[in-house]
Amino acid sequence: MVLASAARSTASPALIVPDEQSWLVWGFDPASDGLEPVLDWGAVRGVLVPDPMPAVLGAPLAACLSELAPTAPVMHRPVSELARSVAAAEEDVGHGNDRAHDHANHRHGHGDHGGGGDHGDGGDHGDGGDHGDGGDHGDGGDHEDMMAITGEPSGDGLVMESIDVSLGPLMSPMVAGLVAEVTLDGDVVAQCTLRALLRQPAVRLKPGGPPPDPLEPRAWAAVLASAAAAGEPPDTAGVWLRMVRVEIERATSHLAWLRSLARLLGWGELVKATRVAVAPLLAAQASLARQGGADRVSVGAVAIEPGDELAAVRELELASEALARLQRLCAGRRLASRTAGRGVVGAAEARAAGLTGPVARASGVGGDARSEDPLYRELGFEPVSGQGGDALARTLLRVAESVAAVELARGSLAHAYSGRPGRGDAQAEWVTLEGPRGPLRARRVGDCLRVDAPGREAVLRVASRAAVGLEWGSALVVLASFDLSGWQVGP
Amino acid sequence: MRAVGLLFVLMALVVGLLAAAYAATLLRRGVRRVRAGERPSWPRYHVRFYSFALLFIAFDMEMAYMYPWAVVFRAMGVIAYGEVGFFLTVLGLGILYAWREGALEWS
Amino acid sequence: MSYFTPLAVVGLALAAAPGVWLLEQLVAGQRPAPGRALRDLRIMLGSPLQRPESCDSALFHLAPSLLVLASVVALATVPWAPGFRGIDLQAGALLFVAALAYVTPAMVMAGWGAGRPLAVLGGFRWVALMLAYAMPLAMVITSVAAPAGSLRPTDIVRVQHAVPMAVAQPLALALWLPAVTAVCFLPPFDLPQAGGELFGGVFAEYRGLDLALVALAQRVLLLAVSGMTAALFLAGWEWPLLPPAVWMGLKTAAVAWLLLWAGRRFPRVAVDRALSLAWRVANPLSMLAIVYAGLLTLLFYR
Amino acid sequence: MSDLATAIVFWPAVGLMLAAAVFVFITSSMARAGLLLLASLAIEGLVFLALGSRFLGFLQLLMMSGEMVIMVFFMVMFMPDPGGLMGMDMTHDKRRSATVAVAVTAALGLVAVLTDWPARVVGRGAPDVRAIGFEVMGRSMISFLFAGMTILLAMVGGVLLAKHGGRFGLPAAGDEQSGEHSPPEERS
Repeated sequence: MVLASAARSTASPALIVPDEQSWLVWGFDPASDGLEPVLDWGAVRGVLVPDPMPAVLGAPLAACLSELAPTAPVMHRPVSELARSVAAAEEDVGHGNDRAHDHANHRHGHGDHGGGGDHGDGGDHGDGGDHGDGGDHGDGGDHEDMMAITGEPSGDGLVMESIDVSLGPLMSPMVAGLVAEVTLDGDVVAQCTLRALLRQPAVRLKPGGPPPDPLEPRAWAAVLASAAAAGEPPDTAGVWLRMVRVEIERATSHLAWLRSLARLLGWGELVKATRVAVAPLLAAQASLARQGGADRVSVGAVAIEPGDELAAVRELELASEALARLQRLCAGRRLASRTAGRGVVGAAEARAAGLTGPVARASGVGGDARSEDPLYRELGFEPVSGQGGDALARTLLRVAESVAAVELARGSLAHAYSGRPGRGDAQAEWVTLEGPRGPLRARRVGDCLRVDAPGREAVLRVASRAAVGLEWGSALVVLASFDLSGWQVGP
Repeated sequence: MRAVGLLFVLMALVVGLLAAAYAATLLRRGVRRVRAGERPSWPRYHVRFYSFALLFIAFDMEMAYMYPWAVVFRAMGVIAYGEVGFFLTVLGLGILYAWREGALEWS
Repeated sequence: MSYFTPLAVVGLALAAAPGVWLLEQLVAGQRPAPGRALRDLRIMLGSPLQRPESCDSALFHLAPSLLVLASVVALATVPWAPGFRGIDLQAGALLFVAALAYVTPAMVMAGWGAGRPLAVLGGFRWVALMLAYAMPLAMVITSVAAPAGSLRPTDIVRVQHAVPMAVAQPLALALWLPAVTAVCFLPPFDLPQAGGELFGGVFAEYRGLDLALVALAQRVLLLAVSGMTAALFLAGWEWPLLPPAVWMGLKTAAVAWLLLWAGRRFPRVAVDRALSLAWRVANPLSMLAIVYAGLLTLLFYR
Repeated sequence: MSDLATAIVFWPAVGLMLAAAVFVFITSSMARAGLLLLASLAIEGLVFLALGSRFLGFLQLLMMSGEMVIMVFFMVMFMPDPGGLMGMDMTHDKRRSATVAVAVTAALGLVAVLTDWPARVVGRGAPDVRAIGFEVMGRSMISFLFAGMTILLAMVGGVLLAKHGGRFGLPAAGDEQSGEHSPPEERS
């Protein structure tokens, strides 16, 4: 007898609260007058969203809302009413303090709109003009990417009943857009199914607008946009600056991932260390982008004030020091105690499955798109390669790549201001870029950017296989170690 | 002073009986279903560390002898030391045996 | 035992909440904001108790009370000063261990009572952790009691007049500290609630007064184990110059700070690894500690 | 403790102990049954304390908590429907078990009534731990050592039961190390 999906969160409706790196959905429960994280999206009876919707919510919310549209009414509420609860929930998330009594008691006096579904129309969601790619995906059930790996039966002949747990799609450490359905035999994962809810988005290029794909809070998409613009006539400083931007984004993405891993591990010191390392990177990014809007770098005629340049150099130096400390912290036995030997993906398996990016490099296979780039060669780029293919190898590889990325950013920043000529890939149909999760290929179609990520389905398959047979906590660590993203692995 | 002591005993008793009555009411309430069609997650649960649990019970027994030993050891000296040395050796053999048989693994 | 002491112990237990909260904030490097904490507490106490999910309400609602009871009894066995000793019994250290042993049924009750997958998981995980920490805890108590020739905590304090037990038996202290951190379900042993893994775990369903009791019990537990560590290993009130109670308070605060600080420096232990480490390393070492304590007693404490 | 205080604690505690024990058989939930048994045995520890036997009382409290929790998870592991959702009856073979229960109660009651109990009252602060220690380490040394051997036997037995095949594993089908025992069609 299988107690299927036995207990569900009664989150009804849900309130969407953006976390720094992924999105947590805090369920709103009228009975307790408090918020709790929603574990099971299928149980959500309605969605309470701020009105107007913050730009950062963007695509994942829109996609999930369209998933839910038949069952869950969407209620729009003025931001002023929600502000208190959002602030409190964010504060608690920001503390990284996951102790039970801090975690489970988000309580706010707004019970008056718990039951009322007066705006209960599922149709008008995700309609902000600046993130209008919500309509591109989520149009039915046909885009679900489902893979099921069945585990071995438990060896000692006991007939057991399994426990079904469903995680996602908007919950750390699963990045937005993924649902993990896990069947537990005792506390060991017997079966794991990963589904991506999101369709691969077409990034709309809009000069002067906010970052085109809010699914990636770190605006990796903005980098892609600038990469796509590489088809434009090259500029001496511009190509070097693009490289600075790309490498800072890479380091930031890896560190944001590391921070979510640290939270999963309940390791306060590592959370703090990643925060310390990310801060100067963001500052450097901001000082470089000051000319071209909040979150983008303008390629082409970049005019940077001398002060900004100095600030960026200084911040990158700080980041480099912080990363060296972080690397020492990760190299110790403490991280290894949770990650070494878990979720091993051998070289042969990685090659057979067609993995790409850091996940493949941690298994000792797969290249790096950067090594073919003459600019990177000029900087003496060497792809970082790992061995072992376990969760530890993947973590250390990302840390090493962050270190290397900051060094590359410093080198290319120096080139940019020394006036060293750079050469852009003129007029290539596809722009290939090594993203934080593997190569990304972008092509301009009209004013849209079509993005293609080779190997994206393989990660889901390999990750769900690797989690099987592990104890629950280790399984989550292994799943997290693949740095899954609904955006990249989507169908 | 004895009256105050009795008072405390009585107070503790009243609190204890009230707690017991509360527990009894809760117990009578029985097991509830969460909602129509949904059930609590109470499966037969595969506990993987049961070999440790069996060893633990044996060690727990052993500790019952160790507490009195700790109290009288200073007075009794070498003889008690020898006895507890024997006792700990026996337990150590038990651990070694369990280790060799693979009972100290998470199955 | 003075008839004043039961009231004093209850007062101390209530004082543990703000005291430990303050330490937590300091260790986390945050500026303490009492206003926010008070607001949280008010809302916590004001919100309704019952949630529709608590499937077995008997187990579910009795678990926080059992936790509080266990922690307060453990606190009562700590010898604070020559005049203020709570329950000072001949087998006081044994009562301390016995009280701490009731954290385990409370966790199982909370997890099973909630009837949610991750809560049930959290409850059984705690049993695994208990199997890891219980033996070192009990064995260290005996190896500390042997030189004193008594299980009475005040006797153990007195025997450290010349040399604190932390100096005489460093191995016992090294085994003791992780074990008592685990009893308090503090990081890195916060397996039953495990923020990033179980999303609240056994306590995820608690609301209102129940939640407040759990929060209180955890802090009282920390105070109790810190006080007992100060008494058993750091000579309690036995140092010169300052008044005894001040020494004891300072040492207790230092131990509590150490436990909280160390908890931030480690990732949460993996339960399988903790269990086999405990039985392959910690338990044999605990037995070694007893042998060493016996030798020490024969040579220096007779 | 004074006789009055002892009596005030003793009788209600005994009542609670028996009530909890009865509840063990009324409930249909395995977890509840195990934890109620723990409650009953823990209250028995309080009874020991009320009678002035502190060491025994604390020991009862300490050991029962761990062991009953272990029993709970064994029950949850082996019994169908451990949550009691089907309303299973915990009592079996009612007539015979009732007969046995009545007979045992009568016998024990007779023993309690007919025994010539010593008149010595264990008073406040009686050195019970020391006394037990001297007894165990001195006169009853042989039984102490025998207990050590018994515990070793218990450990060996427990390990044998837990790991049926020992470190070599059972030659069962589906075991990869013992492929020669499995039918050929499973090997492919």
